[in-house]
Amino acid sequence: MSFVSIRLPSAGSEVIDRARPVTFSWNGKKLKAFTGDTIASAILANGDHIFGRSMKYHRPRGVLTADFWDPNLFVQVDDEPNVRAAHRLVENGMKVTSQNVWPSLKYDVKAANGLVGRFLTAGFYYKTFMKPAKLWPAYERILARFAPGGEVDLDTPHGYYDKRYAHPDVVVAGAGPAGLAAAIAAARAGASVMLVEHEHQVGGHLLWGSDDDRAAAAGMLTDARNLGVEILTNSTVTGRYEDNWLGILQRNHHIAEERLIKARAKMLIVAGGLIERPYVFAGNDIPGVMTSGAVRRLITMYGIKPGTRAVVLTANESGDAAVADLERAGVEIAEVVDGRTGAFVRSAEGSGRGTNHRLSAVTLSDGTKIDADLLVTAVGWTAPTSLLNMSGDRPVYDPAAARFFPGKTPDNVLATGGMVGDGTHDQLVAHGAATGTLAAGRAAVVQHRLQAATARAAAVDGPEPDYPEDLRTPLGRDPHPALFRSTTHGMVDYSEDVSSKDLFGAAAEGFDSVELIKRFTTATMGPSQGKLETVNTVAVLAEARGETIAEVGTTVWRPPYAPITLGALGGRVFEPVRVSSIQSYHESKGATPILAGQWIRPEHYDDPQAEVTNTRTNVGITDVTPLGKLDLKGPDVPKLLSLLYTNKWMQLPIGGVRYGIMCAEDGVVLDDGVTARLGDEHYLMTTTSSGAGGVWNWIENWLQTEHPDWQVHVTPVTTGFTSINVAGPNSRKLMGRVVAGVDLSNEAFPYMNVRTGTVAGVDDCVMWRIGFTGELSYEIQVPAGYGLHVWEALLADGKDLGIAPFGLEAQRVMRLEKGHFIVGQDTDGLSKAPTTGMTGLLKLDKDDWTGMPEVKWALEGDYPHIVAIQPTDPNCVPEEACQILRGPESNEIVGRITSSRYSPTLNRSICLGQLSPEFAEAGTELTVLLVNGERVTAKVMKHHAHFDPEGERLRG
Amino acid sequence: MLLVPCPNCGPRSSQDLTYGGESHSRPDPKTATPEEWRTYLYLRDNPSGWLVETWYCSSGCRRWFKLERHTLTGELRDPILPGSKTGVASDEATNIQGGTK
Amino acid sequence: MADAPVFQSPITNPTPAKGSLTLTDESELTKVSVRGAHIAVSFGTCEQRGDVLVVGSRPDEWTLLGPADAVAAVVSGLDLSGFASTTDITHSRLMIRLTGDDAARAMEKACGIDLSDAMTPNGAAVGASVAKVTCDVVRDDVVSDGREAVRSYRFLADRSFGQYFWDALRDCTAEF
Amino acid sequence: MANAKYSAAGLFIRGARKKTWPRVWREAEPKKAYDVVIVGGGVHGLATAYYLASNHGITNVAVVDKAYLGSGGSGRNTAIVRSNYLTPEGVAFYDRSLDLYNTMSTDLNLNVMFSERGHMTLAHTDSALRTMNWRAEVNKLQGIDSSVIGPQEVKREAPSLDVSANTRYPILGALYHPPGGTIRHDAVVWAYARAADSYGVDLIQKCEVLDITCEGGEGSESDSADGKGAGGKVTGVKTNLGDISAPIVVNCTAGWASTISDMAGVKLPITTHPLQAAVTEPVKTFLPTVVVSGSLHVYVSQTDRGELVFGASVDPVATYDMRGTLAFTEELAGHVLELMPGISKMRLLRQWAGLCDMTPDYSPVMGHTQVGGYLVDVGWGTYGFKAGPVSGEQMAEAIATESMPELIAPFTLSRFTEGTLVGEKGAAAVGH
Repeated sequence: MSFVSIRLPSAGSEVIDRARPVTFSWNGKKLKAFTGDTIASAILANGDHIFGRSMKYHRPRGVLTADFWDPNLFVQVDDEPNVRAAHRLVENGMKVTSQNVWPSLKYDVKAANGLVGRFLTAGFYYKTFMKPAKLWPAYERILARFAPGGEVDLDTPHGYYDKRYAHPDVVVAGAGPAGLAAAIAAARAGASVMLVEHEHQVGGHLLWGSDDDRAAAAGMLTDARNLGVEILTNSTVTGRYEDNWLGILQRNHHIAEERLIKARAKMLIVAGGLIERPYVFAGNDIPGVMTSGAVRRLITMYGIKPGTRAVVLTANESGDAAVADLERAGVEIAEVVDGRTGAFVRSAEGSGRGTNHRLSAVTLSDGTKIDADLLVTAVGWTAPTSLLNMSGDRPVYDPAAARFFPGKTPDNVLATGGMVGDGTHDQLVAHGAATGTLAAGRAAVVQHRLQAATARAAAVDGPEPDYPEDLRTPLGRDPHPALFRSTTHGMVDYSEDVSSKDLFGAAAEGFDSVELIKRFTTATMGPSQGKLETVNTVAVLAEARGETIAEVGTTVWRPPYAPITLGALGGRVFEPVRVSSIQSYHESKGATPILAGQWIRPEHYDDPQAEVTNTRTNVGITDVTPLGKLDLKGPDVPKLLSLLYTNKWMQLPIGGVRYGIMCAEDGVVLDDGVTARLGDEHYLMTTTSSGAGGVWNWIENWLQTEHPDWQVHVTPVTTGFTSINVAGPNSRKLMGRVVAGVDLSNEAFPYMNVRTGTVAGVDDCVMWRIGFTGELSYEIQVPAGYGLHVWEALLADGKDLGIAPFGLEAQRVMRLEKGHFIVGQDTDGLSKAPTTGMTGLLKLDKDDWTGMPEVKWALEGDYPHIVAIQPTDPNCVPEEACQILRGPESNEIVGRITSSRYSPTLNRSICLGQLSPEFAEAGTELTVLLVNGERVTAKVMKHHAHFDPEGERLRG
Repeated sequence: MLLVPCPNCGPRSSQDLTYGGESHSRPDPKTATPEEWRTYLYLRDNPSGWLVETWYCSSGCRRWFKLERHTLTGELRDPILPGSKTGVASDEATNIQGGTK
Repeated sequence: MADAPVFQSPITNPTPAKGSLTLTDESELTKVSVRGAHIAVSFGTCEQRGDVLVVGSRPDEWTLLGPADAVAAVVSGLDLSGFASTTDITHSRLMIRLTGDDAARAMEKACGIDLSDAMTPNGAAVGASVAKVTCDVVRDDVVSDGREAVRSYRFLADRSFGQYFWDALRDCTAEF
Repeated sequence: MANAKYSAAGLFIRGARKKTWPRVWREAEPKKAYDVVIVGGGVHGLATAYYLASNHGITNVAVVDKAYLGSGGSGRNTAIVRSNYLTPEGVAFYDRSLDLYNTMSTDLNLNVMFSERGHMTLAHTDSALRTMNWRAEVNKLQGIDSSVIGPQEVKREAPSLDVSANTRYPILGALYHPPGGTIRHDAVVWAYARAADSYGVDLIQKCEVLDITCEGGEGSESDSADGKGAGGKVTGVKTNLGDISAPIVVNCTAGWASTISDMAGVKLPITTHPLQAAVTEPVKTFLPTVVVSGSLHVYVSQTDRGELVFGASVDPVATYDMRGTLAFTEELAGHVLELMPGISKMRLLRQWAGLCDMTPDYSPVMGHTQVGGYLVDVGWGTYGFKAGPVSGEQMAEAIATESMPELIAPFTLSRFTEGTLVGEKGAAAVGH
């Protein structure tokens, strides 16, 4: 039988605007519809009723529930997969195609799977494809072809998504009558309210009810607006997390594709209504079998005639109302089967090929077979308690009402509406209003406490309000027959193609708890998130086990409430980057940038080897601003330094600079750097770039928790100064040209000293003579607002001295020539301080320093040593991380190369490495395994420094 | 996201703070045996229940403070919010508002 | 010798905000961190004293904001008896001001703090994460005679975030 | 094995005769006494039981679980397996695990769907690249197929990745490990359970251990007369289904390892943290390998059903609460889109969390303890699933031989008091 859906005459109840037609394409066909149509109603109006095919058996599928949760209506829209056709509104120019069809919706060769279905029981893949093992990858590729869902277009641009925080008093999830009433009452009581509705219109089931219903919804909407309620339609509360942290997805924002609102709600009201359950029987997934809600929506809201001749199985008012709606739409009612009398539908069958496949006959419980192209079922409800589950609630089954009800929720979550009971319109509204008032009262208490506890908040007026107890009159519960499964087997999970027969089989095999059966059969795991399937799964399992539904229990719904795009979750991307004051210079010179944590730094300007040579020959300057800097003030700074560093600090003179190694409490090297004493009670500490933040927290922890009596003020000033290192034989000459007020002679300003003075007209510059590069060098700390000025002055004044900037890479080469280790590169997560070789700095006679006991014990035993290594072949630069082996024939690891470069100064390769102690003696010959598999020899050097081991240059 | 009651700033989302882990005391580094020191370093009570822990208000007042939290239920002693589950034994709890040092 | 030094802001490209909001680069203003002084401005609040805005930025710690190049003037008159210290952080911190009726709504996009009048009234000072940058936020509404006060926030953050932070705030203003 | 054999022919015959399959394992009642009681019915506990029976003939064994089999980390992980660790001891150990996974389907007659699809760990910084090289070099020395590849090769393996240079986190290269892949985690649980059951091992679900009884020990923190703690020995367990006596009790739990261990008076170097994961709606497959980014704290693979499965690093706050957070999904999505900007319209379907017992050196705690007969196989952090088979095999050997097998000798509890930690932490920020 061929059926063409017909658009009904215009009616006041519809949400479509017939004055505004839209054109879109469906599987290549150009179709017309109206503004306000969903993709599903638009396609139905054009006479098609098959939207796609099921995952496993590729059975043709049509409308089942006609709402967001409909498992059969996933379509591809342009580059977007898995669009819910009964929720997404159709737009001009949309290209809609069906999913899960190969090669086409009409001719689907995979449908052959349906013929062998009896062999492909749930979990069949666990039992086969094992032998021969080497064929499994081939099987796997075939299985993957059956992956359901649409296609991702990898060229999809990452659109503009927005995020926003909110702190409303009350969030109401669901804008049916109870939710609307709750929002209005809460707002009247003075609360700030956010009302969130999944659908495009507020009103819930009023939308497909009577004219009076719709008038009531419109009236409440006006009230809510006038009271300043923030109303978000086409939006979903996707999750309730700790302390009422809510995720709210807004899908219709005007400047963004989607917006994620993160709300810290003082109160959450859950008013999500009820979801209609499908009925399980043979043929329940044939196109033409729908829920009562589906036909009522289609007729009333979209003017769609859903069939020509209908059988209606009704066990409640919704089914009864569907009969009236169908009659109004001109659908012939072939039979009304009243579930309340014990009658039911046994099975259904379809006929027609390809896209014409549709329901043709229904067999009733008494065996009567009736021709029909539409079967409407109204067999009961599921309370979508997801948000309550996320609040810790375990729903409880009530056999008399044949549905689950919420159990206990925390004080800041309240439920109202159909989810908690039944009633007349007025009763639902009254319950909602009482809930809103209660929520507003509780929110006021929370607000009072928050203000009282928060230093910056406005002072609270008066005493804390009384905390309102929940004195609401509960809604009643209408009796309902327990109609879950007929005497035949049918689909339980449409999107996963899991039938009640599969569930019986799985239970018999021992997968007989809710969790195991879910995992074994994949029931409830599909895109509907179990909203339609969970309760039927539980009911069928209960039947299989011969237990009650209450005994079997339910599974917990996990967030999100409805699937949410990665774009919306990722949102507007905040990825902070940090640059020094000299960044504009680096960019103007085309320096190659390198990312180091949040910092962008110049790796090199041109040839890093030339930069090294120029620095060693003339003078170079480099931007070392990211170096961590902490300003320390107070009389107890020396105590603090003694605690944090392994060496001694009580006697550092004013103007002196000292190097220190910092250990964690397990003795592992945490950081290193130099600290200068600028004044009597004033020090400037440096840390590694990456360690800056951590060291600050670490210091605060020690000061606040272990030594609160110490008088020390710590201020991070990392970028308060632009740090410029001036290095090279000509550096003193250059400094002489730009520095005022400081005697730069070696006698007056020797190595490891600090001075404060004026550089290029900039006062308060801190200069210290230190030498990571091993050259005569000055590190200038320039107040950052003048950093670029000093940099440019140095370049200008140093022209005739051969000045050139050098980048991070040249600095790394020079520090390696000099044998300085880098924390985290030459050391690792197990390297205790002795490994650095700086045993002279490990002062075990101090009272305390962090990690001291472990360092002491480490010194008593074996530990790896950092040593300088030179390959025999001067042109061979072993890659960093190359392993060092016990011997030419051995595969046993005795160490590794941690740093390596070609030294332009020495014209040979140089390395640092970690070695087990037996190989760390100077002169030991090593076997190094290169990445290409070659083994080369290398030698352990006497000094860490490959170049100028006596330090004559930097002290000169 | 947990709302952590900073004694200075008031309740803040946990993302705004740094977690310091189980609170434990440090043995005297001069006299500690390896076993005592490594117990301090590595061994933890890790209770499924009430835990005294440290937090650092890293984007607010930059103060370290202690908090008592139930690791299974998420309850805090003396919470600000009525909806946050109330500690079952809050009468014996130390006041988190004064828990800093 | 090069030219006399001119203060260079960390915001190298201060493209104006979109729509009805105003962003101002105030990085050049003097900022001084004061510890242990005797100042009657409590933590979490700020107070205008002459041309200095005194911000109670942390317990026992204040940030003083004053005109450019005026460190000495800003700290003059402070009672620094006992263990107290001052640190010039003018160069360490950027300062940006966001002004306009929708300033709070724009900030909501990047900052999780409750910006309502009850929780963050005019004169409030709060440490917060804004666009993933830790900063001090000071609410300092613009009050002019005969007009309703206009919302205004100052942000102090590490200087090195300069252009990123400006751009992030500017993006938040796009909707208004 | 006593079970009905699984095969394609079996499927066909039963399908044709409309016969159902027999129970996958018996519903066992606890006996009064066993030779060995294993606490925790996940991959580790079940594998231990299976190897005790199959390799050592010890079959008077009970595996008890307070919920259902596989309800903990075994059913919550992202099912990635690999052996490209940083330390030689780690590599040897996980390589044996991979071997066992490779033949598991045929060994245990249940298809665990091991998909050897390759595993890529991306490097976004030069230091990450250095660690990758380090791992590759250690791996190669032990015969593991593992190498560092460049951005273009990365693109070839996973075309959805953005390898252009101007991204915030440019992909500089990757550690590529072809033998790594994914597996159907629940199937592994069921395969071991079914196989152990066929040897007569009792699998007892909804059986919660309330106490471990001991004698002769110096006493627990709360009670010095209870015989727990160092120097004592185990006599059995008390459960909600009654007391069971046993000379050997094995703690194979994750998430509650400390709680169970406290019952024997043995303190562990563990803190418990949630590890979150999430899955998207299915789409046609486009991602052929497992992709991991340590810097961006994310790992992702696509199932044969077309879903993307994501994981991240553990949450910093210690908790036994398994609720997911919104922040996790936000960070995850942001980071995944950094790597694969084209998938912004895919939808996250479900998120969940499992519990991970983290140790200071990111390596497990295994073997005998200071309490006789009380053994641990705990502290697995985020690696437990990968190690399930080899842990079971080695723990079974440790029990049967009353010694520590070489493969797990580095992982003893005593290393924490001796200060001989394992160096896996360096590579383990996000180690999937």
